[in-house]
Amino acid sequence: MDTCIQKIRELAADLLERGEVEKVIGFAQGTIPMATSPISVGTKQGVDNLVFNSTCGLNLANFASRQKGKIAIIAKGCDSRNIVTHIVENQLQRDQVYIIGVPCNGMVDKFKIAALFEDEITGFAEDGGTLTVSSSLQTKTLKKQEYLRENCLLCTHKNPVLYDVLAGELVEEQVLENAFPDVDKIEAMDVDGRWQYFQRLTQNCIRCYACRNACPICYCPTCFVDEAGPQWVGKGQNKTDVDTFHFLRAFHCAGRCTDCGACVEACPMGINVRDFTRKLNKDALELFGWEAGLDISKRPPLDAYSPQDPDDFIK
Amino acid sequence: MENPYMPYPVRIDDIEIATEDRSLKTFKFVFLNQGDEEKFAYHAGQFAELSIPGVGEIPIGIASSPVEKGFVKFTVFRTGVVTSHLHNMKVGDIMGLRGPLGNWYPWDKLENKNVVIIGGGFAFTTLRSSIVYMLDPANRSKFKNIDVVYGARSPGMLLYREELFEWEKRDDINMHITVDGTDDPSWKYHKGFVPQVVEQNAPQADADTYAIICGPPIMIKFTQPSLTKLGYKSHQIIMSLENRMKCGIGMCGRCNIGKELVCKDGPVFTLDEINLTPKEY
Amino acid sequence: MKFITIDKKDWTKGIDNSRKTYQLFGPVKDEKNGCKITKLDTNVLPDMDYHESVLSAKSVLFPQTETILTTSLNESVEEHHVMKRAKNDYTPRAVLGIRPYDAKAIGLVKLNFDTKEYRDPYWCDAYEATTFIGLGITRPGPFDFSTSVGCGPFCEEGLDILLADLDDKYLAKVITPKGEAYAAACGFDTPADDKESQALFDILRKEAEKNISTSVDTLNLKEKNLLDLHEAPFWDDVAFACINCGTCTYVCPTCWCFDIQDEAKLKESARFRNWDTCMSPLFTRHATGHNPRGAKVQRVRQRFMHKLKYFLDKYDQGIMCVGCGRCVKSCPVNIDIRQVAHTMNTYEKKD
Amino acid sequence: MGNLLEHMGVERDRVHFSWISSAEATKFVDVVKEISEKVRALGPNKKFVKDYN
Repeated sequence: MDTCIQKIRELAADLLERGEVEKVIGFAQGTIPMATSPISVGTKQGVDNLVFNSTCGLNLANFASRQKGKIAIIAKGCDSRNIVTHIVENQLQRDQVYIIGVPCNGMVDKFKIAALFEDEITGFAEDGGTLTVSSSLQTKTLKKQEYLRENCLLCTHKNPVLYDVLAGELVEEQVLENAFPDVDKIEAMDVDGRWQYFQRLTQNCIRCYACRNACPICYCPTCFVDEAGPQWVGKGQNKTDVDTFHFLRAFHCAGRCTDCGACVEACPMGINVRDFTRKLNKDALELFGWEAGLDISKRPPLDAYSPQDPDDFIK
Repeated sequence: MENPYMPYPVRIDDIEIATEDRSLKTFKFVFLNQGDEEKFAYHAGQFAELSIPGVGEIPIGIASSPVEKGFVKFTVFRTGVVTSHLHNMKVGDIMGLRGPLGNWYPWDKLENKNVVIIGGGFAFTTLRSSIVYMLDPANRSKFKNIDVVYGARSPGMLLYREELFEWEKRDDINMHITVDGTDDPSWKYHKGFVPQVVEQNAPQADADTYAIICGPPIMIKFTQPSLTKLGYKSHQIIMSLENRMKCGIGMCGRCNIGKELVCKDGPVFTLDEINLTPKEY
Repeated sequence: MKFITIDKKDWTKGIDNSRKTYQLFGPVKDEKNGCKITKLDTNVLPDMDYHESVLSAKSVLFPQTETILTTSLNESVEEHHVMKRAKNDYTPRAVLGIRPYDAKAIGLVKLNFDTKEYRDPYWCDAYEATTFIGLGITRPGPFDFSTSVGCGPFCEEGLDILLADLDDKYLAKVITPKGEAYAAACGFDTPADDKESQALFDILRKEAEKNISTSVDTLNLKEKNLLDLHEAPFWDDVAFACINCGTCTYVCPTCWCFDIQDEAKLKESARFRNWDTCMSPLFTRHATGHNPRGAKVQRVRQRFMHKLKYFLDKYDQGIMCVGCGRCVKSCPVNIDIRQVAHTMNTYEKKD
Repeated sequence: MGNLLEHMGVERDRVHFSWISSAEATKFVDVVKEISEKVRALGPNKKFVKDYN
């Protein structure tokens, strides 16, 4: 068995046995290929359900707050950054959570893989950097690196930034020449081209709010789209309302998004929801030198004022 | 009803402030089109959707009584978007009325029975409808003793005060009006919460006595034990529930308690029936 | 009932013939994500070879957003503030290539919209205007468990025509008069032998059913006590992973719940209905703030209890699921109705 | 905010930020004039405008 999974189970069993934590939150193997499911394990026997692989694409920080008692949580780089964000935003106390860090080699893009097959995928296995994927018609051997999610390809924080213990060896972080090629591509379009791009992006949206609900920083008790008095956004499929939802949600993520990709992972319609937040991440980095979720002692840029803040947009 | 989503057009004929804090108003509607009033034939205990175009709809118990002709009345608490809008409307404004919806108190079953009516706060509306119905000269003889326990926070929060005090004077109905508390030295009725007043004043149950309860969930919850103490069996306790509703015709799926839909199979259930369903109200 | 064969060379022409009298709906490949079942533009043919569609065909009768009433708020016009039925189009329409489970689902949804007390005119009028031309599934996907819920890859329930793909031609079983009318509008009239054709359909059905590898347990659900299931301890575990999105309900061909909303712009207003989801806390929240299903576990329980118990008890027409497997596949956290059904089906209350 | 709106395809000149004291009447007038001209040059906005029926 994968040594990382072995280690996770050992650590979880030990924590539960010693009573250090009440629950361990991690991933369980799903019932279908390329699926995993967040799980809360409260007994030593239950730890055998814990797994970690390239399909653990959701962000567990989302499940960390609002739990009773002390919990342990399996955290890859992005999960740990969102735990940091939760601590900075007072959603979680540092001593409420025991972080089992898992250095991460990226999660696979299920849509990219599905697109290779004419029929549905019936089997998925991975061994190091090699994926074996099959459908009833064919079996393919793939290089994992070529089928990573877009955000994983651009990830510079594969290792957890905050942890109590590690369940694997730290991995080498990549240094990118350009961290935002996707944003550049959109920026290169003219104004109507950009508008059309975003119009197409959201045309399949069914407003199930999986993106919002999978997002670890979308924890508002009442989201602006759900508010009834006053009602800010219409609830139907009118395109303006759909776009207003995506656009305003993105704003609420400014300087907070860690580009964990959970929104994209959760979207049943295959919408690259990140296209909205990526621009904000780029601005946060360029204007404020800020990447979210790296340090529990720093306030996010939109939460703090500094005389050095850029102000050339004010005339 | 051809299109059950289509409201009858109505005109606001009168608006009365119902409580001293002005949070409740009673709206009197008349139908714009001839014949709609007949189509809107209702029983005491039913509700309707008050429908304001461009704003929304709200399910409200019908406060007028089937024996009152020429208009329908609703008493509305100001709380959400639609009710706030309604509170700002004027006499003469046109809106919609969709119904009647839901079931009603089981008037056939209640014939030749003693009836105890228990209400709290602003849920007294369909109970007012029921009392007016039972006291109607054509109907009074169908029922044996009628007892009413009605409580509100303070004297000024009692709905239909004038009618209450008139009923108080009659000898064919026993009124037990109560308020949670009052500084008014001239207050000559009960003080205390509804469950207590029920326990002390409602008649002991026999096979011929039924209780109808309508009130906030918390009052319903605490009144049940009082009735049980007085010997009421669960089939003798009739309750009117409320849940969030939209369609009012059993289709939109939100108001269910188990497999029962409060809007269509209810809102009136016996405690017997409710005991078979999850308590999701 | 009769059988006809349709040479695939004649398919396009026949379909185009029918456009004169029918609006067509059908599967259209999406650049990103499987297929959508949607209205076909006049130059678009249905993609009959699709293997999945994230969304079901329910939107043909029950659009995600549908205007039901319109009103003028302009006090200078006659009948201002009087609500009128929206002018929706109910001219004949045909859905091509609908999956048998999606057609069966429409029959289940009908139980909700066409009742003895009330008839939902929007859904029912659309239903009456629609002809359903299904395509048997010769290679069911890995998530298909339709045979275990009284459906199957060649189930005819709810269909007007059932097609079987025989490579160079379709064999069509024309089941209803609506189906006959549609075939006539296309000009498809090459008769096939009844007995032989039925035998072929039976073979295809059996072969296809053999490929269905997964099932759902429902056998004991009927006799289980509703309150015992409701109060069972397993719901917390079922619900833990749920993120309360509406995916499962929106992709489900049988989920019919909806919301009604009003909107106004200048002096015109409209009342809409939108798909709603029992997964949202707003679904049941009272204006007072009180919420009978305020906790996630209560909402997850509601969804499965509705599908697997309330519906079963209320209508005695099986469970409210046709085994398409869409929710299993689309759920972001892989909550699997087959597992939940199994848990419910085998639950024994401990005293 | 301006950046993301622009990124999404809403013209930059439709959104303006300005810091004007209540005492700076002339600045206010100048800014409003400038904005009006710029927006007029762009013509009526059709993006994010709800249209139904």
